[in-house]
Amino acid sequence: MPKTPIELPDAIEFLSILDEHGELDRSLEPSIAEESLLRLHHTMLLARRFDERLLSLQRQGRIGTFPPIAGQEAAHLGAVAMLRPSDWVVPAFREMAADIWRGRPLESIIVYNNGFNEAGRIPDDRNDMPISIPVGSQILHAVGIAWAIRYRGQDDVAMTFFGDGATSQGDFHEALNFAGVFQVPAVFVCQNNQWAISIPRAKQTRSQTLAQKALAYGIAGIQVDGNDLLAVYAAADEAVKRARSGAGATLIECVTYRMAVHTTADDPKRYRTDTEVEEWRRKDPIPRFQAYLTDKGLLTADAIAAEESAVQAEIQAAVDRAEEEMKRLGDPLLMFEHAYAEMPEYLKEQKEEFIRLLAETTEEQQNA
Amino acid sequence: MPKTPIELPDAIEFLSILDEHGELDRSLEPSIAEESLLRLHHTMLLARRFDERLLSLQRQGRIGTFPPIAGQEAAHLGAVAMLRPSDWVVPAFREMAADIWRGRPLESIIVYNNGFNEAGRIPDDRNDMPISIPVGSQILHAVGIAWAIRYRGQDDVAMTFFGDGATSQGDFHEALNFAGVFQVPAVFVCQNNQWAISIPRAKQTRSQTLAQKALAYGIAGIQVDGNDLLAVYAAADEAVKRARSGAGATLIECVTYRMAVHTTADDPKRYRTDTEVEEWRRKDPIPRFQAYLTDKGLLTADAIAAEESAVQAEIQAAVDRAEEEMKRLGDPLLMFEHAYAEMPEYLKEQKEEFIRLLAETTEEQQNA
Amino acid sequence: MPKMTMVQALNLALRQEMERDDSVVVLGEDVGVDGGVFRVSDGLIQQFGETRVVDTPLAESGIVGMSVGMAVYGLKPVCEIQFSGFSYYTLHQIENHAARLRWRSQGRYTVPLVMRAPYGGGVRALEHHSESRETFWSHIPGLKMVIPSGPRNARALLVSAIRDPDPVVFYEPKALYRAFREEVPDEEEAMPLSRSVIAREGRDLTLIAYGAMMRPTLEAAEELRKKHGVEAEVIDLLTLSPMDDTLLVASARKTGRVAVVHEAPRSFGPGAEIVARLVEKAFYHLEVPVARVTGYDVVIPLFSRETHYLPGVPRIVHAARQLLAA
Amino acid sequence: MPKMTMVQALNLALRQEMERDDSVVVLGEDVGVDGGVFRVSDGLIQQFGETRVVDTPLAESGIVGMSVGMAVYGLKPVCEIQFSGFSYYTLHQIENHAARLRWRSQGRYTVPLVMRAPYGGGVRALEHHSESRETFWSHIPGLKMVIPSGPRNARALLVSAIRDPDPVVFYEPKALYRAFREEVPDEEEAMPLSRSVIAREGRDLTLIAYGAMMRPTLEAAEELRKKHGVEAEVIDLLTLSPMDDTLLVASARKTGRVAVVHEAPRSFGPGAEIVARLVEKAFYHLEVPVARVTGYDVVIPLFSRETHYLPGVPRIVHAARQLLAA
Ligand SMILES: Cc1ncc(C[n+]2csc(CCOP(=O)(O)OP(=O)(O)O)c2C)c(N)n1
Ligand SMILES: Cc1ncc(C[n+]2csc(CCOP(=O)(O)OP(=O)(O)O)c2C)c(N)n1
Ligand SMILES: [Mg+2]
Ligand SMILES: [Mg+2]
Repeated sequence: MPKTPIELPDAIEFLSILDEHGELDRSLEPSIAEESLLRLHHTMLLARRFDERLLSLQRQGRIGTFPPIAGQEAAHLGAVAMLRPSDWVVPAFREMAADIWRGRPLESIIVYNNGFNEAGRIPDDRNDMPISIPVGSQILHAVGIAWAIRYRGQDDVAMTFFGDGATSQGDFHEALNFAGVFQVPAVFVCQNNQWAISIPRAKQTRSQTLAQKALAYGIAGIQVDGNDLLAVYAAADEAVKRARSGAGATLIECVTYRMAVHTTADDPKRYRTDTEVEEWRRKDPIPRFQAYLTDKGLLTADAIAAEESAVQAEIQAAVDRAEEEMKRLGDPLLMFEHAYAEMPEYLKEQKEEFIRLLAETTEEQQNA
Repeated sequence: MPKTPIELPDAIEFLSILDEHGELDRSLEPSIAEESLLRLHHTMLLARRFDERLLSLQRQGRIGTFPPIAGQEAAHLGAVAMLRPSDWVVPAFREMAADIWRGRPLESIIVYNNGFNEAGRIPDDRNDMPISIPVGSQILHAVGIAWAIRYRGQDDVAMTFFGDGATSQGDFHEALNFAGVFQVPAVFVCQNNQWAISIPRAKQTRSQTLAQKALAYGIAGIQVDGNDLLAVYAAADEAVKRARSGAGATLIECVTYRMAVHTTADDPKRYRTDTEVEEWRRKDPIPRFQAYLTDKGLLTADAIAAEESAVQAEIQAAVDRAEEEMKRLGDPLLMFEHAYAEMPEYLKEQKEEFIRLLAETTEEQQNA
Repeated sequence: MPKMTMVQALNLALRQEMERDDSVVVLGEDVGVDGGVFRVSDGLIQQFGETRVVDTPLAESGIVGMSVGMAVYGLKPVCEIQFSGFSYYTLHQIENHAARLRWRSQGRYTVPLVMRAPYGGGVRALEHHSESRETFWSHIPGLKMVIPSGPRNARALLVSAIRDPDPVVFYEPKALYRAFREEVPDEEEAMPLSRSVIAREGRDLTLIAYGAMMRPTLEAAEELRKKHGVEAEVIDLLTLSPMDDTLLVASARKTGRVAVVHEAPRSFGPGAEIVARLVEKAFYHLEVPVARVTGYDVVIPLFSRETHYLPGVPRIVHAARQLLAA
Repeated sequence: MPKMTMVQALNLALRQEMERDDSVVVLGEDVGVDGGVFRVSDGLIQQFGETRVVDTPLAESGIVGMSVGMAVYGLKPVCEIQFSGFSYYTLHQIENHAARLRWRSQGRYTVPLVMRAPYGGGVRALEHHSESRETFWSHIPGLKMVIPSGPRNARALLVSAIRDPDPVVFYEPKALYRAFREEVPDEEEAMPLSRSVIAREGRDLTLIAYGAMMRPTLEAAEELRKKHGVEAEVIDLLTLSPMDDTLLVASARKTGRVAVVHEAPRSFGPGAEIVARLVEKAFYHLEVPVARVTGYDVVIPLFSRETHYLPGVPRIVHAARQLLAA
């Protein structure tokens, strides 16, 4: 037989429901309870304003380096909106709106960004992982968690987040391949925000879409308008149902944009133009979602204004609580804790050495 | 806009020219010089018989563990047949027929498999890498070499080999992605021999073919009958031309079969049936190629018989040369060589220590 | 008690822990149908099925990264890396996550995984199949590094490693997999981690070793007694990290003469840490410099020259006698 | 001579080596258009173009594995790992290949690559951005591990690392990137690898350090002189592996009192090897146990507590005075 084309089972599609001009495709509109729609709006707004506040706190030297999320609220919030508390979220480090939606207190974010690890602790009533900084590495953890969920006969899912850059990592490949082989209830959400620090999406990989990488693993893949909360919600909802029903994993590429700096240590002027940023600003997920809610009669200009001030009050209260809390923190001895379940002998000796040293050196300083 | 299908640029095809019944698709028959066809046949036969001889040497304890190639001769020999000496071959560890085709003396293979690293040295007139045992890791080296070839303005190519199991490694992913992004003159040849030790192809990945993984990197991909030397040759020739012309890399999946043990430490009875092996034996690349050459009037039963004895003589001579050579080898001091360009001080001290020790301990033994 | 090889003893530990606790899961390349290339997991898939004995695709980082997730969820994954020479693929998952998640989550999440891997020379293997790089793992806070030396302690330590609430790298001396048999009790037996043992009492000098080096070291001690009337104390480290130096220090104080034996390259090897501990805690009792009888700072040669690289009885005896001569 | 920060000095080394030798190529994440997140490669892409200053996809193993191939072909790749905390992804490429290809090919192929990575604490960074794991690389035969301590030696050592025929891991103390300026000659300057230097002469005791720890160590030496009339000799290791112990041993023999300072965790850290070398070669001259002033055996805390983890002037002075008191 000669050259014969191979039929690929899963086709890759692009999903958009509410476009940047507010045009809605009713046939695809997901049914979300009004109360949830409003909570989603509140969380988006809160996350956006809090992000701005963190930026100014950082510029004032009141917190350390952090990665802003502005522009990506819909891409990650829309994905977690239908999850249960018992589902697992395995984040990268740019999913703050999802984190807030899942119940993370704002002040703990401030405290953590002041270099207090204890604020990174996840509340016991939430099955979420702490942020993971080594790009791509956490995707495998989601696969392991999803495997364990199925092993324990639960119908929860593990949803993990990562960026466009992360798709270049070997761990991304190994994770999606394992997910396909073991048919685990995992949802892989790629926030393709067009940039990995200074590397544009086009230089990250030559494949036309990131979604099509699913074809390499025999799992479902879909590309969605990541600034369209409804599209993200619909795609994630489908993927979560697929996972819960035992039909396997899905790769969702959310096409979005990082409107701010990579981190507060970054200067985007070196690698991208303001016009590009401006073009994407027009696709901002928040006004778009507000237009939708307004059309639906769930929101008015006044209501939005009221929300804005409510959100600011919430943020201010959190900043105040954080400053209070930090006064109580800082005991250096904590650095010896949580290394092991039981502190090893030699580490105990080091801790005692440290205590003695602290006493003697402060004494010496006083005498000096 | 609603859900819209994404058009994928590169389709994946399956190529077969000379099927297992000796049926030839003349429209696709590559034009290979008669003299080359005969040399290919000689090399296939030589590699097969030498492989068998190595197996018996190993069973007699006259060499160490090694990975037989029986059944895969066409899959790797067909791929290198059109390469120039200045092209680079970056092997895994199951490409002996290609190695012999490229000029590796048989005796050096015996000596290497007796634990003499010096026999692994590549002749200076060949641009090939030594075998690489860490699965998948060498694929990246081929990308680097291909990048350097282009950087130096050469039109050589780098062809690398790996197995079906290797496609699960992160390094495979990173290598093909880099190759796509940098458009390097690389050819990725996957010998899909259906098994990674005891792991069947189906448990290695859920993707229907390995060739389609090319879609994840925006490079060309093709699946070929790896026991059909003509198909492998044609696919590789196309890929090599693509690479030389600067049109980028190709992933070739050669569908073949490991007819023997994984290595001499392996017992396939634990994981696969004899009937499976028997089925594949009927697809053996050698009789198939011999039928083709006979049809072409290039080979007769007598000629084949003559070849067989010529090959055995060649092998015996190599075994004899190897035993001679090994008598001259074995100086333990060689273990201190080639660590660095210049031996570091502390290593010099260790070497002197070793020399003293060798003298004193042998003395002690004599006194004892 | 039945006499077992180390492979059989490790297999017993896995089987009994799986019977005892359904959160114990075995995964890796060829661990299922094939029973592991060294047969350590032989028969487990027949007894516990594919859901608990998992043949994975060929990807070390994937195996360990997935195990991290399983462990965080509450399982006790025991993953096998086929040879320690391929465990380097997993360093980022171990250093960046397995060893830190307890700390990062302030105790909310723990990673009770075990990463098993055969290590060391002496089996006439191919390149990458004979290395000893236990230093890599021993230097990582939050991680434990364990190396048994015989069938009985291999079984008892693997049991403890599996039950340990923290991640453990468990290097198995492949040279000893079938080298000798020991009586291994059928009934449950565990040995505490981070405890060394005195393998042989002695007063004249101290030999510290672990893993495959315990055999030549004990043989050397025997030869020292027989041929030279010297009584060597031999300590089996068993856990490299967190290292318990109590016995090492006590013995060094008693004998004042110490040699450390390992196959790993000398520089930055485990011997260095042992010397440093003895200097910190037994300096004034040391009569002579602590000797390092180790692999050399080169790639371990292929098998034709391997025995020259590995410390053997003559080298150990020779070093011991120099300690006494000094 | 112009005064430069370490970042500028490293940039000078890269630029001049690229001008001098067209086989030198720079690659890594954000090294091109962005000039590197610390700006070490600032301006290079403008001067040498995209073919010699390569922005790669986000994949550390890919960067180093590709560099191995480039180096085998005959280029001199200088690859950047954005932070040393992410260099673990490359260990298998370095251990299994970069450090062994010369040996494996019996000299036919060499791997003259340089893997640069900022390491260490002191910059109020996020998790994984403050570690010191130089031990991993120092333990690998066939590899070199270099750590500069100031703008001038950073430039001169990077030049040598690039020209070196063997693979070099080059850790840059990010805390010193912009901490101070030094005069750095415009004309070519190289410093031999595997050579330590005496940073300060002294007779009473020896302080051995490297990288970012050189500053507090030198300050401590100054304080010891001023406040306590003690003359400390300070040695800057510069190359950890292959380690040249000549100066260390000579100084230890002279002073008999030695402290080693590093940020890496203590157990199995570089200090252990230094202690072992001194015991091997200067034992009878040591008046007191060699002290290890190091990071503790824990994950380096986030920045609010970082200074308590890192050895500082008070700890070094304190340790020195204990050495003298003993
Ligand atoms: C393994 C690893 N390499 C490098 C870095 C440094 N780094 C942090 S974020 C980042 C870019 C990530 O890009 P992407 O995955 O697209 O996520 P985004 O930052 O755009 O959200 C890099 C290179 C890291 N954190 N981990
Ligand atoms: C990184 C790594 N992991 C594990 C091994 C042990 N091992 C050697 S060959 C092999 C299977 C390889 O399968 P495949 O890639 O299909 O090649 P084949 O052996 O079939 O030619 C394994 C697991 C290895 N050599 N390297
Ligand atoms: Mg991005
Ligand atoms: Mg295979």
